[in-house]
Amino acid sequence: MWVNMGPQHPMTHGLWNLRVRIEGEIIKDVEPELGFLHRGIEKISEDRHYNEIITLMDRTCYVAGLAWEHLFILAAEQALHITPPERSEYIRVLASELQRIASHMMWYAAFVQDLGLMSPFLYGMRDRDLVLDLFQSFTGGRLTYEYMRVGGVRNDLPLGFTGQCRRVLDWLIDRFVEYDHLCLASTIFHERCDGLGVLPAPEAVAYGVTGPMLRSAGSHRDLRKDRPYSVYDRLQFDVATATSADVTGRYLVRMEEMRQSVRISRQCLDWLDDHPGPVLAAQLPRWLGAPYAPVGNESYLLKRNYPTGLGFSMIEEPHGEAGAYVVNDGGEHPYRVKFRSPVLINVWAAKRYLPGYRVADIPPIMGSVDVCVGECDR
Amino acid sequence: MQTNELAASLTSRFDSRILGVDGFPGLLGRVRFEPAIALDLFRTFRDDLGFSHLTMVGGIDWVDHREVFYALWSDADRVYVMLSANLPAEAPSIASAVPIWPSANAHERETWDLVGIRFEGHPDLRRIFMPEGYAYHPLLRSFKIFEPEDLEVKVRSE
Amino acid sequence: MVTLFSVSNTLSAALLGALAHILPTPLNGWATSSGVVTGLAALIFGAILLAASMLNTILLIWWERKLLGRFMDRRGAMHVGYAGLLQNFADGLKLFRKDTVRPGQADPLGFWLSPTAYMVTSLLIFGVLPISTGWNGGSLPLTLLLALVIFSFAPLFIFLGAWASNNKYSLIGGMRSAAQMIAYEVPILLAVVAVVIVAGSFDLTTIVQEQRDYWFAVPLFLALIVFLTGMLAEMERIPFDLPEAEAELVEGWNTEYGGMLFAFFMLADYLRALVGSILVVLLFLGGWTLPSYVPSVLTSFPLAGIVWFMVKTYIVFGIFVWIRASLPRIRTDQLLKLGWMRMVPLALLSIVLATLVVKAGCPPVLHCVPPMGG
Amino acid sequence: MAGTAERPPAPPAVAEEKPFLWVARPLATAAKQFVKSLWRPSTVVYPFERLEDPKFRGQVGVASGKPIGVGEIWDNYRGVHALNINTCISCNLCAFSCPDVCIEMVNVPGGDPRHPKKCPQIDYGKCSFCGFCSDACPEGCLTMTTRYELSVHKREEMVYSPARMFEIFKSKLPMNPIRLERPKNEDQILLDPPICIGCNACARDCPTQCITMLDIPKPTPKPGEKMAKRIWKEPVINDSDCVRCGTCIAVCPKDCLFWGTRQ
Repeated sequence: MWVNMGPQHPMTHGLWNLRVRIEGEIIKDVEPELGFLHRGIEKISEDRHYNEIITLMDRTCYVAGLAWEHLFILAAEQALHITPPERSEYIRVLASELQRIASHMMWYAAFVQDLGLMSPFLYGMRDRDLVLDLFQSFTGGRLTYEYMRVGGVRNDLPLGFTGQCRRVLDWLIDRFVEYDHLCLASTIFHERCDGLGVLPAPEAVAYGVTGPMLRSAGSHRDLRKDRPYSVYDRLQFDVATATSADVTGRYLVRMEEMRQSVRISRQCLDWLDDHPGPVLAAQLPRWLGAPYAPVGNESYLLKRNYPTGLGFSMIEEPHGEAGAYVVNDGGEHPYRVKFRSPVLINVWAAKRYLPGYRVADIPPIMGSVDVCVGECDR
Repeated sequence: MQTNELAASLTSRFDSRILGVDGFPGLLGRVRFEPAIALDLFRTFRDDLGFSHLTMVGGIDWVDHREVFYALWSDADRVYVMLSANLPAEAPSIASAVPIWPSANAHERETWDLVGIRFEGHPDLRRIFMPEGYAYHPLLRSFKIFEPEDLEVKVRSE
Repeated sequence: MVTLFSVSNTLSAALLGALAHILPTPLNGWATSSGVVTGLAALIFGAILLAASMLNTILLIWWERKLLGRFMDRRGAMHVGYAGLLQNFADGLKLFRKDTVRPGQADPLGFWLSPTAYMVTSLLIFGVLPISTGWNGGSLPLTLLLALVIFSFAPLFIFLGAWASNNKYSLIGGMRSAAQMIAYEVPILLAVVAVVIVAGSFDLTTIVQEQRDYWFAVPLFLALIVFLTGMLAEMERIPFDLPEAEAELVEGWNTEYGGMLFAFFMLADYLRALVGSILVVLLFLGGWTLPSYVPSVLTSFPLAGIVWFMVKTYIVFGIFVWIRASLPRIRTDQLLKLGWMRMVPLALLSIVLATLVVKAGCPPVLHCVPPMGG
Repeated sequence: MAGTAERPPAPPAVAEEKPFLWVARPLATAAKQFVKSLWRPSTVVYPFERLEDPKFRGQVGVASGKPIGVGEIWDNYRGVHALNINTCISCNLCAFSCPDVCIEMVNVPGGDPRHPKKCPQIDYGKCSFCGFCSDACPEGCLTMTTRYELSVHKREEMVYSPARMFEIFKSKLPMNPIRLERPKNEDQILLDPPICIGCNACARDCPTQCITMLDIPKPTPKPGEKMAKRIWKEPVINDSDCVRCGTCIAVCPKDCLFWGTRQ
């Protein structure tokens, strides 16, 4: 019997459809159907200035907007041959790590909701709001930040931010213990999650699965360590891994990642306290400058020869490894922007890790994948 | 491994069918190859050079021709490499990488859907984001984004 | 002594007496005849029961919303009426105004019958539950058995509705409901047997009166645990709400029901929750009685028995809410495993304990909760 | 950037919390939260209380038990725009910088007939609240406020006219305090003298009136050469006043103005 789980279904967390063939309660085959949220972000990007694409990045992944801004900015800066100031790199890393905490909290809230546990959902959302308040204090937005710019970030951190941020981080560290008490310390949680959705490392690599799903299988692959971007090579942190390759393993990895993110954020805050400076590169092409001005007429571009270039960046986004490939043909708009969505690939591997389990196991397993359809469909 | 080493080892194997290995900051390089050797090249990269992970597949419409590119990641060397091949603008097609990397499945379906590059040997080459039977490949330069006014007219006429 | 029946009898007599003043001669004599008075009294009795149980159910929903809100660090309903007391009436009114839609392929008979039957059987139990001394529908020697039997009808109607609504999710939910019944009915009955052994009767009133020396919860703690767990499954509440597991089955067996039909299911669910809590109070927590050392001021006001009974019921339901707020849902196979491999042995053990209690008497140490007396 | 160093040693295994008495810990945690929120749940009862209320101001949540870090940071919010019509110079920069093309310049009273005063009108049905327009505004007259309630009954009401945004300005809502430092770009507007016909269009439309038309010497025509028909004036741009809006480039009939860097 084929059952449509989606596009409007409590399990999906977004608009997508998981077609499941079941016999009794056992899953025999699955078929993800995507595209319900396809907005053509890559196409729209071809008609936009580099800085204007940042507004799209927030909407690409609506729970990890700053991480995607970071991703695109890295690729665009490589394609445009721009070096950002050091301080802005630290701010970006701080923002990305705070975003990782917020995203993982959102995941936690949705995941426990899938297990039928309602109060941790509200705890997770409540505590995520603190991080969003931090975002609001320096970006002005709570969900769509539009903060990073090619060549730096829009503005410096406000006065008193670092102290406030430290207090929030201290508070969050305590909450993580509470989360573990509600889940890991519960026999029912282990009964529900242990040994579910197992995807061993070799198959995970073959299927292209990345992020916490891969690390829960014992792999140490983390782009922040393996191919450090921004200033990650100057920060101390551990790669969170687990060995069980199942839902519990992914839970453990994400919880540990949040703790490591707090650690990274604290180091960034310490550095930012000591090193004031500019946050936007001084030398930018006119149409990228801080006072965001129009080009005027087309002949302008003909009179200036901008360098062409290719930009390729991969970052460790909360859901996995996200990538961007920017082709700059010398115009004010990128010729082509290609994004690699980690969620698309992680969901696609469902054909491998879902069959054999029960219908009741679909929500925890798909919840542990952390599906964000916005970046999946783009 | 350095870019020139990669170029040497590839040229010794494929001669002139490797059109060039360009430097690419942050990456091992950008290998331009002839589409005919795609499958052999993929196999070489996976088995001999250790690029276990296919990260990205995409296409670019350069109007007079199309380009398909692959980004690969080597877990041992911890480095990315980019492969790129030029395909004709009419009926572009290249061998599918699914037998080498199962993860190519979704990437290639997406590339077929958006850029219209056909992957020979793909087990299930259907559209992924656009509805089945959609007339366009939206990422082609010939596809223009509708203005909102156009859309309204279209809806009303239906 | 004021009893429910005497109240309705008085009401009926007063009504008919007033009616007799208006009616012409041959009719007014008939109206005041004892048969008619008793008949109307029975009707009034039923109406009072119905109103009381419905009112309590709606209050229970409010209670759950408020409690759950605090468990989740929010406030719960708070705007309609004082502290949101009227919120559920507003919700009911909204559902009442909605159209009830039957899917085209659904079987009409089963589709309409199932919510009605579910509701009616749940209401039926109130006819045999004693609320306080004298406040019960009828004294049968086997009220406990009767209540449990009616209680376990529900999965049948759930499955009927699920099958009739011709929806895959509903079907899976209905199947799960049927499978779940196998898991919890046996331990529940075994736990009840322990109580019956100690009390020596199947009559709920007698069981409550037998608890004058000690509440059964004290010596039969194991049976209480088994009974509570089984009741959770019987009421289909988290962690055992597998038939309507909203994460994978949308709304389980009542996916296709909307409007007032959904309200029926919802009300009946909470009716069953109320009955479950009442049964726990009756069987294990001394019913409407209080320990004798509490000051007599607390027990001597009118209807004190009912008040304390309701307080106990709501506290027991609060425990159910607490469990809902902190535990995830388990799977069908795990529930079956839990039922047969954990709860049945525990229930059997509690039967052994019960026989020991009967044979040797409850150890005096455990006489910590002396009854109110009377 | 290629990683050449050895992979870092395996981090310590994640400490796993063990269940204690089956479900005792989660029950205790929920009960703890229950007791805590009996006194004061974290909810802000929205339509009756608001985060920007004075009673929440300065109350940086963590310590007070309210898990909201509201207070002074609230002013930074990017909400509905406020427009000071009096200082608006009609430079069009906001409309140019809008990625969603939701800003339209409409006439407002106050200009002369030949050079009408135009102010932005924003369609909030399209607006993405990115703040590029207020970043681009050279006079600081278009700013974003903390107002966030936008629901209306009709789609037309989503369009905020300049007058309506002026009302918001006059209501003195807190405005985004983080102002961009606005470095002058190295690019300037340059003139291609042989093409210029001295038509005065740029000087007439310049929002900051920083262009003056200066006389240039009329050359004496060589015999046989036809004199160009033109006014013998040339624009000179006062660079310190220029806001780089590009209006002059847009209105120039001969495309003789262009962006560039003066060597």
